Amino acid sequence: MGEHIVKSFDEQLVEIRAKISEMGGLAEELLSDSLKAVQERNTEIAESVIKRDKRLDALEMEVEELTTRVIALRQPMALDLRLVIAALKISATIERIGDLAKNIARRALHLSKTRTNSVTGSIVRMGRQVLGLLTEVLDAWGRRDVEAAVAVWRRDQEVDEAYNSLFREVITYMMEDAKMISIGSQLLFIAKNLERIGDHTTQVAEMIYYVEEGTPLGDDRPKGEPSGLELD
Amino acid sequence: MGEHIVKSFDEQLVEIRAKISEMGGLAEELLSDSLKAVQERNTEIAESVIKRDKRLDALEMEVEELTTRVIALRQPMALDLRLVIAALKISATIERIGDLAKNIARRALHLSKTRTNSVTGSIVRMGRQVLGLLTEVLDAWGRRDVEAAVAVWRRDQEVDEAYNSLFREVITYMMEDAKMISIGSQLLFIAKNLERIGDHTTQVAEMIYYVEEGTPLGDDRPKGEPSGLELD
Amino acid sequence: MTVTMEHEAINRQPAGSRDVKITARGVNVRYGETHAIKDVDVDILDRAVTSFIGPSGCGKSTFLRCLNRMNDTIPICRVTGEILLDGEDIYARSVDPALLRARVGMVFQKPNPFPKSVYDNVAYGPRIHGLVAGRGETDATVERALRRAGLWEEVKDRLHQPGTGLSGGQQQRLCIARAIATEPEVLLMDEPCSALDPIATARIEELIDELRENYTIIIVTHSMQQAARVSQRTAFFHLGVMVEYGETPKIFTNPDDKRTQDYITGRFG
Amino acid sequence: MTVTMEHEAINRQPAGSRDVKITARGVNVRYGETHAIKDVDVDILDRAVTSFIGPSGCGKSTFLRCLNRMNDTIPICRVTGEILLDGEDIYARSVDPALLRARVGMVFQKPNPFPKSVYDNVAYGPRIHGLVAGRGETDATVERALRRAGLWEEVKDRLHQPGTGLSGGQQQRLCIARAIATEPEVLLMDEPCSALDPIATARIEELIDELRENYTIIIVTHSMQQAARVSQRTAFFHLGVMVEYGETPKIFTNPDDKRTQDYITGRFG
Amino acid sequence: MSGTACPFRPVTEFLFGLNWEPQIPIREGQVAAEGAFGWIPVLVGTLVITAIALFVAIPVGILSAIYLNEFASKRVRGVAKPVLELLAGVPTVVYGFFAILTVAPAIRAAGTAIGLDVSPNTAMAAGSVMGIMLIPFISSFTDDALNAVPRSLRDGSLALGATRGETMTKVLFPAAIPGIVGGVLLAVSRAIGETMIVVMAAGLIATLTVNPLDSVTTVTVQIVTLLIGDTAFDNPKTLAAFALGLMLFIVTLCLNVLALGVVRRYRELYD
Amino acid sequence: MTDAATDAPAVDWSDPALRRRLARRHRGDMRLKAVGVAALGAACLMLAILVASLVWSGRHAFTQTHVTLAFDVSAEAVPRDDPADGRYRTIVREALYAHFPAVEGRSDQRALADILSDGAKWMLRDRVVANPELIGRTVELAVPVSDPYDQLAKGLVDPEAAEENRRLSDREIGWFRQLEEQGLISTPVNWGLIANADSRFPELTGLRGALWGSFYALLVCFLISFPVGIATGIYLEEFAPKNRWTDLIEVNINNLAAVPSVVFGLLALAVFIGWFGLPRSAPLVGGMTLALMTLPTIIIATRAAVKAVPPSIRDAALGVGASHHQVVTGHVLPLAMPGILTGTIIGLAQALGETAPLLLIGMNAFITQPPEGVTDAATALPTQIYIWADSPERGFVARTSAAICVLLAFLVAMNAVAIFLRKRFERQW
Ligand SMILES: Nc1ncnc2c1ncn2[C@@H]1O[C@H](COP(=O)(O)OP(=O)(O)OP(=O)(O)O)[C@@H](O)[C@H]1O
Ligand SMILES: Nc1ncnc2c1ncn2[C@@H]1O[C@H](COP(=O)(O)OP(=O)(O)OP(=O)(O)O)[C@@H](O)[C@H]1O
Ligand SMILES: [Mg+2]
Ligand SMILES: [Mg+2]
Ligand SMILES: O=P([O-])([O-])[O-]
Repeated sequence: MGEHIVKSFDEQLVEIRAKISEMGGLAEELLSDSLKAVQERNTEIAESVIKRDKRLDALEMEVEELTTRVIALRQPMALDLRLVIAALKISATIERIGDLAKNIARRALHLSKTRTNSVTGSIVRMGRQVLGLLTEVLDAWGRRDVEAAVAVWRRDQEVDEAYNSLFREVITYMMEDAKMISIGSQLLFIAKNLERIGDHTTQVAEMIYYVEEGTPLGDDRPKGEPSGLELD
Repeated sequence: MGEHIVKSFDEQLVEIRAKISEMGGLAEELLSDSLKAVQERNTEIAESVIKRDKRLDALEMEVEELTTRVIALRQPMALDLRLVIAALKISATIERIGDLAKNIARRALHLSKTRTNSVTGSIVRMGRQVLGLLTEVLDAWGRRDVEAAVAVWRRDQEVDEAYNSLFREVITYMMEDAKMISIGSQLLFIAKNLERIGDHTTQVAEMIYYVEEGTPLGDDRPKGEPSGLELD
Repeated sequence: MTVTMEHEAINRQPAGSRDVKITARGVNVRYGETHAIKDVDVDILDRAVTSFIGPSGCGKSTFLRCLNRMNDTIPICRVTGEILLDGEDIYARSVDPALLRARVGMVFQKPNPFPKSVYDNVAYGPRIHGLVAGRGETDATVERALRRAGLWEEVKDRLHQPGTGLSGGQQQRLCIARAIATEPEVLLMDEPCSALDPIATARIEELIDELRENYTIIIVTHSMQQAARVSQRTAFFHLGVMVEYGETPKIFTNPDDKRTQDYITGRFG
Repeated sequence: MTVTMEHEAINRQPAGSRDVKITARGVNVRYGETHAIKDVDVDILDRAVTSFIGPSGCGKSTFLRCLNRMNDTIPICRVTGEILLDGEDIYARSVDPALLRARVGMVFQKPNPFPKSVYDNVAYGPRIHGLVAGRGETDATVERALRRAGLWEEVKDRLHQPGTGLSGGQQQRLCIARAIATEPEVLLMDEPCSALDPIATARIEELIDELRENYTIIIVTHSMQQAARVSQRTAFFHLGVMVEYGETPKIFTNPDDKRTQDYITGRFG
Repeated sequence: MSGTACPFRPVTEFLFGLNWEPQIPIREGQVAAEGAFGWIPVLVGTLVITAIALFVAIPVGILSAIYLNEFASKRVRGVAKPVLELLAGVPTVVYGFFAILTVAPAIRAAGTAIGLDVSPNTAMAAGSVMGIMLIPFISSFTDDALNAVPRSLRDGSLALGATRGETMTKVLFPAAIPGIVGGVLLAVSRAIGETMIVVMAAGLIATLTVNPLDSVTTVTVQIVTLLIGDTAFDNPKTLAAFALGLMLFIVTLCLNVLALGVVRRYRELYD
Repeated sequence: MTDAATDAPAVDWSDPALRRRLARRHRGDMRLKAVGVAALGAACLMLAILVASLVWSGRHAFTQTHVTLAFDVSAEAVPRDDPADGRYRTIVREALYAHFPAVEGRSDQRALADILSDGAKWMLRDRVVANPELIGRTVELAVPVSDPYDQLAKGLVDPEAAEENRRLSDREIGWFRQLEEQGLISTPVNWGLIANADSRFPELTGLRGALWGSFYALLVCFLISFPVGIATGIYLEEFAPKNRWTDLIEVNINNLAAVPSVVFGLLALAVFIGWFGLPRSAPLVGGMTLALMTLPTIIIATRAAVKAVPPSIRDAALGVGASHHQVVTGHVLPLAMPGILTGTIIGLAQALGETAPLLLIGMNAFITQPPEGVTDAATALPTQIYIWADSPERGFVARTSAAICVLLAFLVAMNAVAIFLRKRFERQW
């Protein structure tokens, strides 16, 4: 795509892209840190995640303001317009991802009082999986790489499956030991949050596709039946 | 606010507002029905909710398309621009509310195999509360009533509190009877979903404020510490 | 074929139908050496607004002026290819430019009311074509045209004062009324708002939007925003070639051709 | 006090400072009976682009032309109130309009190069003000001005062909170069793009954006979009009153005054 | 001044007197043939010739201008315009000689052919030649007036399906009329003030008639004939001449002021 | 905004009535065009006739019939010490008689002598004075014949007409034929028309004096009107305050342009000659009078040209800080100059053709010497034409036409220059 005759317009678009990437990077950090917090039962890390989420909210506000301004002052058309709209939605999504990571961190705080257990492992594994997706989708955004985005969009299915098995695991685990119930419930929510994050990454993927191709990516995404309802 | 010299522009803006209201109305239905499904262990209702959510997703696409078109073809400024941006975000939010309602309905399907229990009552009560908020915020949108919106925004706190107590109730309930664990977990998620819906209503309220006042409604919302973490 | 038959033929038209009104095939226009329009094919929809956009000198006006044969008044201008109005070639020898122009009205960049009264301005067309007989009929025609042009309320008390005394925006609407008065089927507008301020412009755009119900409107404009606002279809011209033609929203949100994209997003040269 | 002293005085200015460059207080302009500008107070920021918008006839041009005393050339025009450039009243008896206009350059709606060569167009100002001595110096000045105006590459091979031979957009940039050549501190532009097509317009807007670093720029425009694109500050005029003045993004996303809101959102009358 | 009483006749006689016989006392005190100085017949003669001139010039001038302005091809215009300018540049003395050399004999021949008796220096000859002289004058004024009408009006009319003729007669010409009227008025004042043609082709005897075939005299003729040759400034001939000159000046002045006023106001219409 | 458009009956363009009307409209067009052509044709025809009749009747003046005789310049007839004072009259007559030994008697000889122009003896004298060696030899010289014989040679005298209403008797015609048979008659180009000054004898008259007179008059006219005109025009257009005084002046100037030329003559007569006591018939006075008439033309041309300079240029210059006089001298004047020059030339062309005022100030005197300066009495081209047109001799008719052709030649030249200037510099803004 060539440059605009008016460079400052390019600059603003670049700034938007950059802010989105920044948000993405931060979200990745938060997620991986929150996972570490869960794994190592580490309260400081958890605390820091919770604090840093503020920054993410601030960034979202900035992007929103920036996009509004670009629309008001530049009357973007076609490609540019799609980019701006997408930025608006992606920023909201990433902000959500941040919230979810924060929420995981919170729950990590409480887990910290307990000692680790078998489930933790599989949770972290699922977490890594989600984190991987997130990283990929953000790279795709940076590289404006539609294929990569679509790939991520398809692979979210795996996350759903992982979630289901994890769900079953946690339930049985709680049944085995009634004292584990409250902890288990925390773990359940953590798993749920990770599943949500997976969903959100797909939304980002869809947006990338929309920006570059100009048409929405069909709604026929392969979904694993979510939130494990298939027992007894 | 006076009319535009170009009426077709007014018509488009009115159409956007209308679509949002339609989405809102539908979301309300879905929520209340899903609650009914939970209360009466009624599978048909649950099924219908799950089906109707599709319509909501479709509506969101429509709003997104409509707003993009208005921005591209009308270059809205000031008030009009804010309305369009807000519509874009609100539609996404309401779509989420729909998803959550659908999710409740799903879980209701599974509960249906079980007989009702004490907890159900308090869940439905919380549901009604959230539903009330949703209705109010949508009225506020229709009436462009900033005060009402702000009121809703404040009252979300109550929902958080209700959620916490409910959380505690479910946990104890599960502890009493290990066979209830899987059902309990479903109930937990339902409660969590309701809490999320509450959050989303506040987002709608914030948007209403933004459209009319032009400034974002500060981030200093009174929050009840969410997702009951205060037990062990 | 005799002239009369010819014209009965032209008048055969699916009234009120929403289909193609004007068809151009392989149209080329040359001004002496300059090749201003190159092989343009286009189908203009009936009862819709079609806008022509493009950098200046790309041939928008030239092509527009082919559609009512205004180019005939420029000696060095040569038009080839065929242009069909309701399926009849308007460049056929049997077609009389005078009648054609009564059926294909035109509004110009600069408001150009005649230095006559508002009334006489509007009555001019119907009178020369003998569409009105007698005072009463003329009055009715004039009022109808002025109402359609949304000017009646503003001028009904000053019908017999000079049209040149009106404000720029009113003058332009008067010119539109004048063009409407001969009951044309098509209205050509060459940058009708470029001499007006935003408010007057908005008025005209509103008017165009209403006229759409009864007329096929083609508007040349330099303002992409305006094209986006008023038209259902948009054609993008570049160096005399019609690069892209399609639904306006499509053109402005997701054009197919790179040049179009570059132009509307302001990435050129 | 003698003129020279006066001008030393005027030239005292906080170089490179980002603060107020022009201050207007209680400015009123009358053309005979018509009261074109009513009690306008405004502070124009240094090294920023300020745009004046408003319906036509609201007094934008009139006020702009007060800032370099171009209104002196209209006999019936009377200006009251005070206008300070770097704190000096430009309507003081001791201020020579010619010198003032060298310091407050102006670009007009229609490109108006002199019927001379490109070179002589640009060299004209420096020559009459004796800012250049000798060929070499002139060449340097001309090149610098043309470069700043982003025209050098396009015309460096045809410096001695007539400036009127350039395209509309180039002509307008030539006029900007001509204005720049006298090293003014302020540039006034009265609808500099209204005669140009979107591409040429974008070029000029880009140029304005670059010039901002070195000049205080005030631009009158009919296109709100343009005002939004190029300016940091925007003033909205209505019926000779300056209704609102503030940060451009603020004006276009959330204006304070209802009239402003109505105007920029296209709700008027 | 020397004893004659002539300079002190009542002004009324000059203004309303019906005969003009400015013979001069040959010698001091020869009261016999004392000139009569009533300018009416002279004025009438002037008007007759002017009328004839306009009768020739207005239609030809305006029509040719219309043709050149709307219908003529570039080449025709390229030829015709210089021709008209040439016609305009021809000195009046030439027209005068043309009148006596060619036109007067022709008219005379024609007259006798159809059994009319035409006086040798008939008003017809002077008038029609003066008309020829005024053709380019009027046509160029008409052309200017038509060109002053903005081109956009022409387009506007054509775009409504008017033919070129209709555009001309219904839009352009009406819009140009004020300018044309101004031109005609100037032409009139010029015809009245025109000297050489009449001096050479019109008569010297002031007869009170409106018959274009008779010989009439004009103000300018009288001025010239009275003043040619060395004449002292105090004799009645000279004074009568100056009186005529004054009247001539006043009349033409009024016409000019009127004409210029019309033209100016009309110009402002489109500027 | 608009009311519910009460739908109109769609027009049926194929309605035969409409078609007929259309045909009628086109016929109307053709008619208008036809009359236009006719009018234009008429105008051109007039010019054609005018030029044709003048050239036709003038053609004879461009040649002059000469008879070549051998003159015996004997030493006793012409004293060597003072050749100018010789008895050339007899020499010339003798030369002619030599060819007609048969003619006897004083009266017949006098009649015979009338064949030769009066100028013949002067020509011979000038020749001899120019080189005295000729004295004592016989000189071959072609001398003009007198007007009647010139007419005869050019076939304007009809020998069949009744003798009494001919200017030449059969006998005289016989003599002339005799000379022709002897091959002594020739009709070379008549350079005298340009070279000679005025004279009572058609065969001798020329325009020399008139040309010089017109030249001096135009010179004076130009020197006065050009600078004053431009200065006034510029002042009025650029510097004069817009008040009722300047309005008044403006109106006056515009009227001056349309005041009859004869009135200017009266003015000049009263003021220049009556009060200032300047010499009558002098090119100086003529020039001043013409200047009065040219001035408004130049002023108006100047103002028009200055007005035509687009205000945008003015703004541009002011915008970069040019002072008012810099704008005028640096931009307005240069751009206006072509227009001003065109106007001036046209003004001078008019002045060259002006007659009436010159008549009134007496530039129609009979003067046989070209003027030496602007104060000498002189005629001008147009007045010369007027004089000749009044002269009775047949020969003057051709001479007048010829003079007119010369005048027209000058005018065409000047207008051509003006048109060229206009074409060359006309600029579209
Ligand atoms: N009357 C004419 N004679 C010669 N060439 C012409 C004439 N009119 C237009 N052209 C040429 O034809 C080409 C197209 O002109 P046209 O006016 O159609 O462009 P346009 O798109 O309307 O430009 P703008 O947007 O500035 O009106 C240009 O190159 C122009 O130079
Ligand atoms: N030279 C003048 N003489 C008299 N009145 C004038 C003159 N110039 C402007 N005016 C009046 O002053 C008012 C303001 O004119 P001005 O040109 O400043 O408005 P504007 O905002 O520039 O309009 P536009 O946007 O059309 O240029 C108008 O009412 C106009 O009629
Ligand atoms: Mg055009
Ligand atoms: Mg202006
Ligand atoms: O915001 P959500 O996590 O409920 O999608």
